[in-house]
Amino acid sequence: MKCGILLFPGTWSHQDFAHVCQDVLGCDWGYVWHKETSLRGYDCLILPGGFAHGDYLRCGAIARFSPIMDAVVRFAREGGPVMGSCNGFQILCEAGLLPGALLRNTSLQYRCGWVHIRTESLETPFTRGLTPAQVLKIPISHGEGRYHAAPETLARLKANDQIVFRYATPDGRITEQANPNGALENIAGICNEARNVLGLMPHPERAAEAILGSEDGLGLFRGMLDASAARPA
Amino acid sequence: MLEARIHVTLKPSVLDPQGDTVRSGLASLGFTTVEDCRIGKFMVLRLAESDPVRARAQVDEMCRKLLANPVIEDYVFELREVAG
Amino acid sequence: MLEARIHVTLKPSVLDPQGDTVRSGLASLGFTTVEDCRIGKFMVLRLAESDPVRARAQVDEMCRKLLANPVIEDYVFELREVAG
Amino acid sequence: MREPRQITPDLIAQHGITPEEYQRIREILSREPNFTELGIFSVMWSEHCSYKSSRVYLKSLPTQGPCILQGPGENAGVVDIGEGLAIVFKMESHNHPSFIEPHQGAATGVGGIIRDIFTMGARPIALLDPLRFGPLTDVKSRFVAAGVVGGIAGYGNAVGVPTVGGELHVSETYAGNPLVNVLCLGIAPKDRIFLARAGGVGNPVIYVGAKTGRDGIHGATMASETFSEGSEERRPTVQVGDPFREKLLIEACLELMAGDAIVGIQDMGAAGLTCSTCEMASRGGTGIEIDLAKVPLRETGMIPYEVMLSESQERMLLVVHQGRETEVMRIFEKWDLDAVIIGRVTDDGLMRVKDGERAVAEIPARALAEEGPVYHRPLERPASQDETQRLDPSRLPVPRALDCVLLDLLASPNIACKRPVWQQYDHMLFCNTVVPPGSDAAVLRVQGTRKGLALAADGNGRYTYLDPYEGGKHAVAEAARNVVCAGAQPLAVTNCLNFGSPERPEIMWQFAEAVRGMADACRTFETPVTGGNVSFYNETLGTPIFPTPIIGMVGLLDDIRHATTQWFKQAGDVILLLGERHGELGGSEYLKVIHGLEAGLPPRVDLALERAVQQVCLQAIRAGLVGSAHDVSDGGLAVALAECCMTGPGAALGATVTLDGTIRPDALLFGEVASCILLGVRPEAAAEVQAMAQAQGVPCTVLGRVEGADLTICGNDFNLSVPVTRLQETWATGLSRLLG
Ligand SMILES: Nc1ncnc2c1ncn2[C@@H]1O[C@H](COP(=O)(O)OP(=O)(O)O)[C@@H](O)[C@H]1O
Ligand SMILES: [Mg+2]
Repeated sequence: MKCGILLFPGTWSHQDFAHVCQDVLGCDWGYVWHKETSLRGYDCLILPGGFAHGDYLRCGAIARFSPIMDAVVRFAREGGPVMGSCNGFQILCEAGLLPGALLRNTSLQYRCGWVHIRTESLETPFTRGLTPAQVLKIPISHGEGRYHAAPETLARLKANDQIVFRYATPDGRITEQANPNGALENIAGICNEARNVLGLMPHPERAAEAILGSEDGLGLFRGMLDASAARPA
Repeated sequence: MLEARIHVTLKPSVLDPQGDTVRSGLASLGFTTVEDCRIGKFMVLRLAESDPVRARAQVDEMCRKLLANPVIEDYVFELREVAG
Repeated sequence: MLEARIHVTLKPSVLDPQGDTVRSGLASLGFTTVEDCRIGKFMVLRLAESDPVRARAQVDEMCRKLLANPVIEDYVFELREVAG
Repeated sequence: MREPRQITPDLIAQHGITPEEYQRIREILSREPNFTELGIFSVMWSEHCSYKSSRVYLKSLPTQGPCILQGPGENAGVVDIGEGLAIVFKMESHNHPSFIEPHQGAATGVGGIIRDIFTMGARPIALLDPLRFGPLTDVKSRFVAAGVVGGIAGYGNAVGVPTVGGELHVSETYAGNPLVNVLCLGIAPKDRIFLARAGGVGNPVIYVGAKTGRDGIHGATMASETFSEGSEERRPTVQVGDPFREKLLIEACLELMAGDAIVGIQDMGAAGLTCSTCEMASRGGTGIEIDLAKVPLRETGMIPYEVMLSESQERMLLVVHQGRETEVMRIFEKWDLDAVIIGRVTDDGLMRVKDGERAVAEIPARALAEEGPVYHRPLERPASQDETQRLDPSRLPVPRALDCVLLDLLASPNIACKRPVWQQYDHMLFCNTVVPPGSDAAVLRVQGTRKGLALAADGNGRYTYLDPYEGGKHAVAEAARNVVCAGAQPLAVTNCLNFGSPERPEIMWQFAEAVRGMADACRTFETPVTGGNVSFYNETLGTPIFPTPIIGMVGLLDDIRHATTQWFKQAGDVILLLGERHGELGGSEYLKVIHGLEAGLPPRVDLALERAVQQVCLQAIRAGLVGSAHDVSDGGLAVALAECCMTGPGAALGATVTLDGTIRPDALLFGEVASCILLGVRPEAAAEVQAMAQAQGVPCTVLGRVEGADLTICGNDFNLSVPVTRLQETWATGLSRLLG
């Protein structure tokens, strides 16, 4: 079983995901350069954080046209687990694999630090191993993480239980104070209707070792790996 | 040679914190008549294309595909002739 | 009520990394006729002011003081009458 | 730009070249220089590039040590940290550009120092940003501060190098001349360090990266001039940073460096193509010939003078082995970077510049790069120095409400929580950050080993103004102390020396004294200087800034588990003070904030005691006896205690402390001292730590205990008690209220 870590020009979290795969989880992984066109041999995909193409114009806007993205769309359609974190989430939205868009933080400033997110749905391969409403301590690092969706889209997200994470207080309350970027209804992460594509602003790879302050992100990796192992070859 | 002047603006329903901040910045400088401020993008493209019909179709496609995000933005553009 | 439409652009000699990157992004999408791309800001201000002369002076001052950075940017604007 | 036909005395003077220097140029060339050559000499011999006023003093700094692989002279210093790894680090200033355009000036400063690091083959993994601004109550200073912080965030975050620490101090002295210093640290296999040397006659010279525009022409000479009323008009095109292209350069260069095609490599920083070409030739003992017609240009009509002097960002110059061109080009193509062969290495020692077939400059590279003027400028202790140092505390009333004083100090931007700044910086990328900003030093783990690195930047302009020698010592001592408090052995330093005009004897005196202090301290701590930067001419309208030497210190933890933070860990812990209290008020933040005075003598650093205090602290940490360690600095003992109580990520803890002695209360509480560290230890460990201290002859006093919800400090004739939540609220919002 092998995890593909996408690499766009300007991506920077790929090394951290590779580190977690290799040194923490001991799973097989490989980088996938954006100019490639095939994902053969990969069982799950990670779109890491960074500033693909400088995030010029809009975050993820140029990256979504990378040659590899056709293969990513196919991989997702076929049910392969795909996790986009931070810039990866933005790319998935721009590519239409996830609904909505990510806009500039209300503070107009970049924000890096620890936040808490509450698990809103266990019905995804990534969150299956978590407990209902489990609160995760996890870092964010972004300037444009304010989730936005039109009212119809939001209604659909709710109806389909596609909201996966919300920013919360450490004890799991959804408050304005706990919202670091002004995201609509504190949304920190969502999945697609088929539930195999997850996008979230926080960085699970930075919450995978006790020495760095939290291991709460590991569950997402484990869920993804389990789901990949269970897929027909 | 043609030049495309493209305006990309946030849809009215989308919050514009930058515009709000500029408005309050202006107010604190004493410009209290400003009731609203919205900030968008202004792009100028020079095209090696002389046929305005073809150019129009191209620019429209660029906007739809890349330059604007229909989930949050609207766009308009105009073409004009410029010296090569 | 008056509306000011302000264009703030980078001075021609100033590097525009964003514009350059968008140009090469467009090229890789097949839009190879785009020879140059510059990206600036487009601001729309609504003013509680009916006198165009006063409004013009005010907006010009706003641009100089806050809306444009004279070290790297130029600005132009126009006023128009809108419904209150 | 049009090329003037004749080299007139006026033109020479406009280039900041003295008649004597011009004479020297004629001797080197054995003829008159042409306009392009005049420009080339003017940038290379500017203060910024040639260190002509500072060189004689910098020589006195210790630069050797067992772990130093590369001292000053290359793009950055290199230090062996064992297990086959080396760290590469350096600090640079970008003060002048940041005043003219705060956002872009700071951004390009970050870009520049990052290039210095990866040029040497190291992956940049951390930035620190010591900053100085005017009072943030002033609109202009607020604008500058917000722009600078935004620029550092904008560039550092996008390029993907975490900013893990820094400093922010405000004072009237920086209102017209802010300081933006940036330190970058990288890591590399120790046997894969690359140098900026040309070699191998016939080898191709390759230009990589952004196209050349008219950006920052005369940036180097501008950094060697003071601000005057007219300087806003004479501005060159402001450089705009492109972190995205820089990121591509980092990845492409490091990919190329994994192989062996490169002979030498250098970034194009100040003085751009000129500097990189002649320095690479000079260091390699070769010549270089380049053809400007091949240089990728962004603007039309650029003359050779402009191309040679342009400071466009995100460009690199490489010499590679002949025959390896295709493989080199393939890597740059993969990363969508323009790379062009613009010349060859020659054996005649000349920097020869052609524009197509036409020769435009021909200068002996070594003479240009290494044999610039060296000045022994006059120096003189200012007559006013005695007056400045005079302070009669008996004329200062002791404030009645000491709790209010403490709160005022905690709200002062120099002491208040810097989170409003560092939360705008990615400080966690690379999964190394074991201690993030907010403690005495940042601690990064070194992946693949058990080791860690501690990083701190320190400098006190006020101390240095009051006593330049002590100020120089302080910067080193405090940086070392901060690194020690984090559990690390101080290893080596870099520095940025920010001063006024060297043409003033009193500034040269400040400079010489500060360097002497730094040198003495570096010798004591056995922390050699691996490189740095001198920024002179920090003046506005004839008023120089406080002399501000900043030290960037790197420390090594053999075991990352020793990483220690400054905040108390649990109720019941015993609070120990290592070192001696003096109770002097000179140069303190208290004097400034409460009495509006910047006067007196700063606390004297007893280097032997300082070293002993640090050794005890480190020994106790390594023995696993220490819960928290925090040095006493700005704001004195009371502020340091408050910081121990409230700066941690968890719930704040109270403390009860008794201070005896007859020193007046304000001096006891808020007087600043050197060589003092507060430790929080388990009760059963206290005796052992005290024994360690005694063995080293270091005073160690039990001050009190971690307990309750208030910070209570009792003296002979005072009793100060404030709820810690109140302290925390004041401290946490002190800066955000100003920065917005
Ligand atoms: N400009 C800045 N950028 C990043 N971190 C900063 C900045 N200024 C201060 N910090 C961080 O805030 C903390 C407190 O800084 P400071 O009060 O200067 O510490 P100290 O007195 O121990 O040197 C440190 O961890 C420091 O790295
Ligand atoms: Mg300290």
